[in-house]
Amino acid sequence: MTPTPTPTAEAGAAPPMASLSGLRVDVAGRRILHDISLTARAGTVTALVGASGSGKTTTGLALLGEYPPGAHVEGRVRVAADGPVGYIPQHPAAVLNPARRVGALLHDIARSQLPRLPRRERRPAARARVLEALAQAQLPEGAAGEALLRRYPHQLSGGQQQRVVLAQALLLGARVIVADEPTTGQDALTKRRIVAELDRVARRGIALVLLSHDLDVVRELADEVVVLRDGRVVESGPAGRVLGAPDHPWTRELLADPAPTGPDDSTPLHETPPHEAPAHGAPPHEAPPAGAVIRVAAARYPSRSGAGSGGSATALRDIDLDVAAGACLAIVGRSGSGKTTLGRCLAGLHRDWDGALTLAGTALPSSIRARSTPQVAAVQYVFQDARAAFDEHRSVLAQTARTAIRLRDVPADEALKEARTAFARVGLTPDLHDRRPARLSGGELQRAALARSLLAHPSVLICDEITSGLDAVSRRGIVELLGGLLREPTAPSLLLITHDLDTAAALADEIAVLDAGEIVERGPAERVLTAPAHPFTTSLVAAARWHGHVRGPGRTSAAR
Amino acid sequence: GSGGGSEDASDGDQGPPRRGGRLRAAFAGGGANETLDPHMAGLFSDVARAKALYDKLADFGDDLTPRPRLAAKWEPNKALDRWTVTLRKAAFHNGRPVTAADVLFSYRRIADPKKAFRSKADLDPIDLKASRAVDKATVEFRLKRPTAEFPDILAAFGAYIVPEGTESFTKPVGSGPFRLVSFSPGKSTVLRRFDDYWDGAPYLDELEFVAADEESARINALLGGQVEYAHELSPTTARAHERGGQVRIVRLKNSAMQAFAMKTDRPPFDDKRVREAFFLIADRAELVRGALSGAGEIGNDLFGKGYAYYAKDLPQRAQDLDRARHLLKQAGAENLKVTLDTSDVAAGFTEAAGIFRDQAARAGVRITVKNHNPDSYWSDILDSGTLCSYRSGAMPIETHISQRLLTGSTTNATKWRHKDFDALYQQAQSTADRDERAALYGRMQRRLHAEGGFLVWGFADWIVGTAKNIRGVARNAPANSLDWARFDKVWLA
Amino acid sequence: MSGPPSFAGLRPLASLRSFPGLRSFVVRRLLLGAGQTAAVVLLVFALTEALPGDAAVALAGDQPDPARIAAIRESMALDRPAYERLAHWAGALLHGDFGRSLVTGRPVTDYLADGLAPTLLLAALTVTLLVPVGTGLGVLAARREGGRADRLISSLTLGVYAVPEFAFGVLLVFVFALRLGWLPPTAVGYGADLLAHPEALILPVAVLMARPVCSISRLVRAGMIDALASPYVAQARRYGIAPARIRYAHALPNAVAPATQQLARTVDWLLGGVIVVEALFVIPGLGTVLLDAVKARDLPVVQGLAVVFGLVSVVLNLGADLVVHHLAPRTGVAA
Amino acid sequence: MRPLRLRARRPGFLDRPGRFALGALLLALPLLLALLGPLLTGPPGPRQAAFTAPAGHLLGTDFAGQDVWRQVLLGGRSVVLIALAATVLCYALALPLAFAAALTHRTWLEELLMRPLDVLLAVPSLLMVLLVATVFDPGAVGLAVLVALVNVPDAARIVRASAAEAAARPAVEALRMQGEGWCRIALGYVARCCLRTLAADAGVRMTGVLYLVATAAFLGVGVAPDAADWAVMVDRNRTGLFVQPWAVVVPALLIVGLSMGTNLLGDAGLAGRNRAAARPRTTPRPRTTKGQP
Ligand SMILES: Nc1ncnc2c1ncn2[C@@H]1O[C@H](COP(=O)(O)OP(=O)(O)OP(=O)(O)O)[C@@H](O)[C@H]1O
Ligand SMILES: Nc1ncnc2c1ncn2[C@@H]1O[C@H](COP(=O)(O)OP(=O)(O)OP(=O)(O)O)[C@@H](O)[C@H]1O
Ligand SMILES: [Mg+2]
Ligand SMILES: [Mg+2]
Repeated sequence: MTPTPTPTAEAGAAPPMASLSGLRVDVAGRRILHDISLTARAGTVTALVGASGSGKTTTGLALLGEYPPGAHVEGRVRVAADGPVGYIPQHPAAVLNPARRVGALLHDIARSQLPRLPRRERRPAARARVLEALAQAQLPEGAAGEALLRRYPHQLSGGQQQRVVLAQALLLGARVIVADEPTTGQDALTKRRIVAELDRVARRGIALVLLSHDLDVVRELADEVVVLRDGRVVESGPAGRVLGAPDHPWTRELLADPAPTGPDDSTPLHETPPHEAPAHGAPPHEAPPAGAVIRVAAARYPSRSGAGSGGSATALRDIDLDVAAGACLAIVGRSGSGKTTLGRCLAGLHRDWDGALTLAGTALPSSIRARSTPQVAAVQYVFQDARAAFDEHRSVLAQTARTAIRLRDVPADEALKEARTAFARVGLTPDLHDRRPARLSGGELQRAALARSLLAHPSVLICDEITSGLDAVSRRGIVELLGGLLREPTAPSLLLITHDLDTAAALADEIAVLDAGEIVERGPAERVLTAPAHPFTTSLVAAARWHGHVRGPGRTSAAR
Repeated sequence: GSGGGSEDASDGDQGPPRRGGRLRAAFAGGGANETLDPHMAGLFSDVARAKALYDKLADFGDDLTPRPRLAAKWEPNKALDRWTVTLRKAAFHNGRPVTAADVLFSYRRIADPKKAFRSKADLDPIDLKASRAVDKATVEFRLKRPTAEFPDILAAFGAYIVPEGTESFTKPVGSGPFRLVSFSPGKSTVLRRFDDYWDGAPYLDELEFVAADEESARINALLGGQVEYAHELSPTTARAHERGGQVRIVRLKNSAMQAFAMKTDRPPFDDKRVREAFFLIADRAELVRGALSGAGEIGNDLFGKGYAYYAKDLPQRAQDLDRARHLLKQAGAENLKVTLDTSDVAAGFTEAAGIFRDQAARAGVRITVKNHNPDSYWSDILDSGTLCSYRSGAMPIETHISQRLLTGSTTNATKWRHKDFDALYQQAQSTADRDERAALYGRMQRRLHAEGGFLVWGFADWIVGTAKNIRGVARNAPANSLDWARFDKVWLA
Repeated sequence: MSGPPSFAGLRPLASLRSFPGLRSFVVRRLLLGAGQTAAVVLLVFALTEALPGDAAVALAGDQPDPARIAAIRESMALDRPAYERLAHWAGALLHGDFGRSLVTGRPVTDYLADGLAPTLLLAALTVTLLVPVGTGLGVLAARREGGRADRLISSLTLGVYAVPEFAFGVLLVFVFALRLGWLPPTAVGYGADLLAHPEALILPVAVLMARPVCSISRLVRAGMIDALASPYVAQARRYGIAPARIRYAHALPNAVAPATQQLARTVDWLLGGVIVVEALFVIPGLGTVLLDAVKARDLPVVQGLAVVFGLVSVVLNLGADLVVHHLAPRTGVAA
Repeated sequence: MRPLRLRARRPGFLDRPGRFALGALLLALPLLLALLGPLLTGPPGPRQAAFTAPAGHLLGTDFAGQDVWRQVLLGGRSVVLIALAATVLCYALALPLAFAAALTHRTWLEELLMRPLDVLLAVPSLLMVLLVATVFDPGAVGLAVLVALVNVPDAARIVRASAAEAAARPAVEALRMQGEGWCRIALGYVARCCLRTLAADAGVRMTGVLYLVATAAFLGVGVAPDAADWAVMVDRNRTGLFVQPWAVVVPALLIVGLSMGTNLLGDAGLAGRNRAAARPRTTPRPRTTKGQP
């Protein structure tokens, strides 16, 4: 990897906008942060990297003066005196008000930013600012933007929700912005633009604290890097040095190429040593077994709504898919292209869609309510927003075990044992088991969600962005886990919805490219990634390449 | 009137009457069902209004004897079955004189078999077909049978005289002391003085009746100066304000008989020993205290305390549980279980039932109190059940007997049917001499006192509140009598 | 790809689109409403019919004479079978004729018109005050759960709620009208024109409001506590939105759904069940009309009222459901 | 730079027990009176004049001249029993209905469940109780059932409204994906999400139920109108409010205590939940300062 030259001197000179020193956070007798110190300077991007659960989010929230409930906190937190701190949370859905249209908060923010204008001018001025922020956050402008503002959060795709929250932070004009995984769930093209926008934000003199596991983004943006491990700073310094010549072995491991290791490796995730990545796009196994396990024909969503209003949104148009047992089909596409909708349709979570679904030759009801228990078990869907998909009142382990109890009739204690095993497989340590979802980190929840679905022993597993919140190491573990799953005799058909072409390349036999609800290209993974036929695929692959291997031009030459 | 129960009665009616002003009187109303048709009047508010707008030929005085009103005098023939009534000079509000034709028209309207007006039964003794107008001011009434108490009929509840030919009562024309200004049912009625009233024009310029169903609303309105007269207050309210000096409380004695009615035709009350035992069970003072809040007098198992012909000489019955137990034992009715029907239809009913239940328990009688729907209570208890709460408004004793205690009576709630008793009554009606009649009524009452079906335990006061500046409100007139709710002799001081 | 992203998927979404089939929902509910109203009328008819006694008995009053009852019954056509009378009444209703009162023979519409004005006035006034006061108290209490304001408001509302309207009304009249003399104790003599005497409306409205305010504020409080603890409110706070705006514009919409249902119910109750207040303050509204009509077994009037109540309740419940629909917009989409 | 306060949130540790204690105290008095009262009374004495305070009568006499203190001692049991039974019964019926309506995706089913309730809603509850009770003449138990039934449509609508949002959350979809049954979803998750609203509604409804029973008694339905029952006492003695206030004030205060105690206990019980169960990790800015290093 090419080390990034960093303007260390200048960054060091910039005034500090926020700082933590000696921050210790204990929850329920467990220390989740140990003596963290960190300074965010104006015009500087400070990146916090670390494995899932290492304390990034907790640190980021500390900059806002927020801590987990019941926490015991020591240390010192300072922020520049004026104005609020912008915050883009890891789970954007949670900060979007379900009962208000997405524009509501944006308008309020815009209005509070405006100077005292006469009433009549305020409204259009606020609107203009909101639309501008939408554009900056890579959301549509103009009429399409206005339409988007009128939607409710649940009517947006995961990536769109994230960008709306980004737009809020941009609109705010804060001097400090804490961005927790701002690019998860975004496709390569959008990601590139968001990165450019964040860069522009930093150059405006804003102190940006970036919490991310996405090393490409970190490389591109960061001026300073702080590496966290289990709540401790293991290394910190100018991005160029830390990323280019890491001192600590953990940093080196974290920075290793995210592509998966050899398929036979099944050691627990945290202990996984760094591996040399194999060549791109090598399919993990040869030919998919004959006979499609799941097949969907002519899926269309929504099927009925908006009869009168012309030009209504159609999230899916005439999708034909089939996935064989033991095969993996990756679905890639831009944010908002309908990937989640497709996955949910297959899982029976939408009812108003047209199309026929067959599972191992027999028809499958289109709604989950009509499916029998074995049918429900057979098609499992791992939700994109893991936090929202857990019952906040019960411990994750107990919830996970229910899958085995309900869907496979396993006795309760045995189910708990199975759940523990599954948790270990996805790399969740035993001390997390009895916690409620609110006390887990984003990545931990994502893994718990996967474990929950695995307990059903599904024959079709639909994974919606399950690695988006994971660091390279954990991701590698998950990819290995899924790869191992595919090689088992009872291997499921895997439908992998992802933005991450690397992951797709590592697991998928085939790739289907979705654009605006249509499959524009479908073929063997290797072929699609190396020789895309459709121009859209080309641009997507190009963006990913560019992302992964070419350093952003802006940063290098930045006059800082 | 004068000398009522109120302490300031002496200074009450001082000073000469003064003309002018408007008096607002609050009555419990019948909501939108209120009517201006005097023959339909059923509620107190309707009656008060009818009384202000219309006149009867006669009306009852404080002792429930008939006093001439539109009739200047009445003369019977020997056989007491033909009565000649002479009308006084009086005019309707439109200036037309009241004539014999008006009287006959009104009576015929009331008696119309298709209409079912309330006082139809009262007029039953009159043969209206045969009755005729002798001249403009004289009516000759022919009766179906001798009726010594014919003047009672002229004073009957609802027997008002309307102009001949009246069909609609939206713009009522009467001969009463007030004429109508406006009427909105359930809300208010505004009346103005009729200057040509035969009994002297009222003192008030205007009279307004307002409907206020809730007792507390009436007293509040009175206290707040929104009305000057509040009809029908509770004893508690009376007690609370009697000494307050803000308002005057008028207690109209002997207005409502309070009783338990035993059905004498069925077990266990077909045995007169059981009836007597029940008479002896009642602690009347406790009942009056508890159920009437002390606002009343104890009864002696006879109707009409204080009215003409009342058998005052009969000894007051008192509680005697031992004798009651003894009588019950004799009758073989030990461990008697009875159901007492009651309802919230009148003040004090349910309370009295509860108290009597407890009293009876002390004599070994188990009474179960059964609560009925107030709306249909009176027709429910008429024929069914054995023991029920009962009350009656003021009426002459002879009317009480004829309507409730004769074999042919339509509202005979005690099922008191005795040929000899009926005969005594007929004999009294054919007796012209008042003292002889009184003796006959006395015999009848003695019998009722000994073995009748009505356990009359008390007589409730009728309580009215007035503003301090109201004068001329009668203090001794039982409800339904002439001077009750009479506003033409009232003035604002 | 460097061209502008294609967002074909999210082109125009009319606001009605966001609730699939909202218009058809309303239309269907209104059609259903006609059926419901009919059901209300039938139910009330059946119940009133099943009550002991009838208009004739009621009219006969104390010490009724059976012969007279029979005569009245005949003159009122009560001797005809119930279904025949109902059919006759319903047939007339189809022509917009509500029939005539059995007791006075006046058109039922007169009864309704007379009672409606004061009741509507009371209901409208109460609701316009109730909504801000109820939600305001609820929001205030929820600001800090367990705080001083919360404890004060909770105790006060619960205390007032536990006192029946009648006692409360008597108390208010005693203090404000009789002792202090600030307000008239009743609306006696003001007739239907209550607006001309606004001071006479204060106490009735206060009594009417007392209990609904308590239930609504408690429901709002409950919802607000959850909403205020939510991440979206935290986000709005972080972004420096004025606290009042956060509470009312961002948290409240998530908290009012149950309170809205309660409100619809309250309005319903205001129109029909304010008997106590109407009696206490002598305001001749629909509640009084209803009570008198039931007492008099005046079926045509009772039925006419049932039609009104049915219609009002259908519309109000529909409105409340629309609000809930609007506030939980996912309802139509979830599997 | 402004220092942000660090905080160790000990959520309401000081005020919560206080609220528990207050709630418990308020509740204990009426409950104890209700339970033990009937054991402490002797036979009834003779009636005195209504609304007076003769010697030997601690709280004077009531509308029927009975001793108020004796009535108070006797009158709690029915109140507590009726209130509890009717409220519990009401929710036993309303909850399944409301959850079924909130959780179903079938419009016709929802309409089938909710529309008939609207019909009942359109009939004023007192009229309903009055009419049904007169027609069927229920006993005290029957009246409690009837009063509960009358409250069902109302409760069901409120519960449904608050459940609708929870039922549409992804967590419910996830539960379905796990093959969880209807009951578990409805009671285990959705009900839990609306717990606070449920508690608020139930708390007030209990009081409402009491007085509906009392009013019905006054109109001659159910409990005897001179029964020893706190709610009936408040209702019937109101005419003597200014002559002999104890007859109203004491039972009313006991009911207030009952209702306030239950509600405060419920509030206090729920107060801790919020923080523990909060979905967000992010909590509002701290208020209390602790240990500035
Ligand atoms: N409320 C809490 N109570 C107890 N432990 C918590 C709580 N919140 C987080 N943790 C634990 O603290 C650790 C750090 O969590 P944090 O969310 O900061 O991780 P992260 O670095 O953001 O991880 P990810 O990349 O998965 O989001 C995790 O192990 C998590 O389980
Ligand atoms: N309930 C809804 N109503 C209307 N439009 C919706 C609804 N849900 C999703 N959409 C729209 O449908 C499109 C496809 O959404 P979907 O969630 O399937 O996208 P996605 O491919 O999963 O995107 P991402 O990668 O951002 O998660 C988006 O434009 C989204 O805004
Ligand atoms: Mg995190
Ligand atoms: Mg998605």
